[in-house]
Amino acid sequence: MIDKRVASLAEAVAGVRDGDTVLVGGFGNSGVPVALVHAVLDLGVRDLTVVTNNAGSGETDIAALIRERRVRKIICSYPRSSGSVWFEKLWRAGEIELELVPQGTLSERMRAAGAGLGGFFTPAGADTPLAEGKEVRVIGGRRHVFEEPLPADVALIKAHLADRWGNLVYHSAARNFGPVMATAARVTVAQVSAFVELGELDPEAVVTPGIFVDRVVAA
Amino acid sequence: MIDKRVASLAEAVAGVRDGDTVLVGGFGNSGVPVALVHAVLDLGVRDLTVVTNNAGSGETDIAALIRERRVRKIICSYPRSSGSVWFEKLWRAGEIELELVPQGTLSERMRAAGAGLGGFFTPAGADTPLAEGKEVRVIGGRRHVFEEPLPADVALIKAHLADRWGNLVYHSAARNFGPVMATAARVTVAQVSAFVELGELDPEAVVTPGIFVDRVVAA
Amino acid sequence: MRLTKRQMAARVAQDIPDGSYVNLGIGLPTLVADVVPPDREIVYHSENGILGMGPAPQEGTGDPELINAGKQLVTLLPGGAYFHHTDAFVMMRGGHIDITVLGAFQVAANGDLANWATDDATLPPAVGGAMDLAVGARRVLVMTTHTTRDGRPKLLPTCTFPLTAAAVVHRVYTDLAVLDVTPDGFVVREMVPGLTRDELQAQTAAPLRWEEP
Amino acid sequence: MRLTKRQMAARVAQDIPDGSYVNLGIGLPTLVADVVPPDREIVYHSENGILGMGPAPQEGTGDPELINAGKQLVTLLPGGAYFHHTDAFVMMRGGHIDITVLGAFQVAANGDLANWATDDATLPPAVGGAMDLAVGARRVLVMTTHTTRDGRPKLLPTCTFPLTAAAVVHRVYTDLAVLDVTPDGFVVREMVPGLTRDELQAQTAAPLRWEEP
Repeated sequence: MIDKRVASLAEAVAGVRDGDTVLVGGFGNSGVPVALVHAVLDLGVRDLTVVTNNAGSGETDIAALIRERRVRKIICSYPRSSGSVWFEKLWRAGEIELELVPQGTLSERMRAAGAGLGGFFTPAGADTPLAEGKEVRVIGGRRHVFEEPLPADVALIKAHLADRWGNLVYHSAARNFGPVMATAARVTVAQVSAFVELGELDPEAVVTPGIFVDRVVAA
Repeated sequence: MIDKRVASLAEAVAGVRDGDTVLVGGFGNSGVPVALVHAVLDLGVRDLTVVTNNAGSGETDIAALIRERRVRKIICSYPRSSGSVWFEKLWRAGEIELELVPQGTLSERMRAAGAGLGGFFTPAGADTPLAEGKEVRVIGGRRHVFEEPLPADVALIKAHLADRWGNLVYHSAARNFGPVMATAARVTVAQVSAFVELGELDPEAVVTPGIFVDRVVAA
Repeated sequence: MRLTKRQMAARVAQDIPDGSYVNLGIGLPTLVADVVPPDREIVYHSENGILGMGPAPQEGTGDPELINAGKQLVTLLPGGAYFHHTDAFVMMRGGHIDITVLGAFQVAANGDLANWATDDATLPPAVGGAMDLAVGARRVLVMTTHTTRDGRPKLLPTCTFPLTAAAVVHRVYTDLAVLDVTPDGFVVREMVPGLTRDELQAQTAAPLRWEEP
Repeated sequence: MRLTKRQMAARVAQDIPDGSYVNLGIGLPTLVADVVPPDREIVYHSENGILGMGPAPQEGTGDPELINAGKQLVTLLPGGAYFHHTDAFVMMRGGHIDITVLGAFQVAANGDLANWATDDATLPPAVGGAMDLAVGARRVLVMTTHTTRDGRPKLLPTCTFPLTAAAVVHRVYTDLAVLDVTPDGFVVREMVPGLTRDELQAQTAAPLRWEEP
């Protein structure tokens, strides 16, 4: 029998290791899997590469991971915010590496990894410093830059409801990066508001089918 | 005010011209926009390039377009079926051109067009005759073939319900190519079972947001 | 006189036709939604997966996860829909957004846009969705003050800051003028009352031309 | 003796663990679903956008749009979901399907698979989703008669028909044997009772090796 529900946050993030690449859902404070990120913090793992849209804010979740020097490198589109104090501090001190990726390219690179593609050409960024060192090709009269897939060891995402097969639905704009991150990681873990019985989710409205999900935890 | 509903099939397909590339949804007999295809047949346009998974069956819809010599070229993954009599007849006579594309590459090429990408590398087909004449590149130790976007003039799709903004939901496996085709064409036309008032579709469950849809007709 | 921010927004709003799909950049451009004539039905898109975005909720109400690209609370109108980030960028990069209104540090006479990075190396770089939007929207409108706070021109022969995208801007709305980017460079379509051509040119590093609209 | 189709399917079914995500190719492989032990919960995937596919509906009932890749009517189990074609192929090409069971015209000793085109040029070519599935599934099982109807071997040193994909097959189930594709070529794991090694080799063009499983 398939049952992807786990009883504790510790179980949910078991197996995350030093040096892992970790996808973390969320856009600003919307859709961040706060409980899962703190569970990873509690694990004590280091040298993480964290892929997420923003670089944390205040003292919690991603900012806490950065503050505690667990993050060797962050891959994101917008690390700056009024509260991104810890990221900026470590970045100025040269203690954290930043790979800046246009937001659409960030989600598309994860999609390519999840979709088994070898990379793609995008016009976004092709005429900018972010294309430096990358292959640029004129396609249909327009410059495009080649971007590689971005696969990961673990994805931590937040959803609304899950069943025991791991089918997920989300809540409003908290959906953001969850569905694509779920496809791109070797192990995908979702924190959800509640579990429902198998068959309760409308098959027409499931957003992330369970095939992309390994563990779900209520938090 | 936005109102994408049109009153007749003729209005729905108005503007389709000789030489157009037309995407036609459906997989086997599931999800085929039969009424829209017959409306295009009634228009009398010729030299069409039709992109669809199968090459029609029996005497209706796509098979009728082929029988009436309206299709110069078909781009599909699986033109053969027990009923694909007209396609096979014209193909043997050299009267219709066939571009055979692996099914995943077919939908991904349409997605690339809809997503504004310049193309992608896929392992599917890289070691086969379907890669002949195409760029092959080893990525991560595996051969990949470069595939180009497949944009179109018109997409004809079938959905279940629509509102006046053109938001669509589908019915079971009739969804198939509809959502991706809607993104890839200059003009997307959907035939639906019924219209609903704006706000009746659950915003969490809209499958094709109206931004991808130009006209909807009840048929 | 100079236009206020709200007057600038109202001028931009005039050029947004009924039925448009629109993405408003963070900051100044978000004002546009407040001043679009009420008889026009506009569908606002947000990069984090929203179409049919409505105004901010009443103080103390609202869904904390329902935010716009600027991380402000918003609402969803009837007919709106949620989707994931990758689909949001299919819309942006794929030519499905009719109009985007963006802020700018610099705009060049050929339509080059610089709106994500300055030459201040003490700030970590941050780009967000600006590049995808700039290359992908059908029409790119820029809304900006005509000069920087310390009076330096923002409309230049070529940008000196890193580009967001090349040759993408269609029209620029400033507190002094409305200018189109044409094959012959900036063409002034409108100026605020009382401003002379020489005065406008003096605040613009790129050469200006005048044509009737 | 030779295994019947149903016996072959039952042998394949033994190797499908509880909880697997499985895509069954059209034709012979679809039989596997009928003989999987009932205590195993298997999620069947169909390329046209279904996960959690159930058996055929009762005669005269069923949703005419709810079909499998072979265009036969099917049902949806509780927990199943619908999605669009592009997402269906994300699952297939992206390594999310645990096991696929495919038919074959030919399999080579290095795991090359030919299952979409023969040398018959009078038939229009047709490929469907075979290539995506063959390159993308984590484990590719082939289920086929050991030889063609006219007795020619299907397990060859190299394929003579156009490839579906190179070096992808993990295991082959025939009516005579179960064989693994290894770096040293085909290794026979099981044979039907009464068959000798020489008899099996005589019906196989590729050299065979025997190892205990």
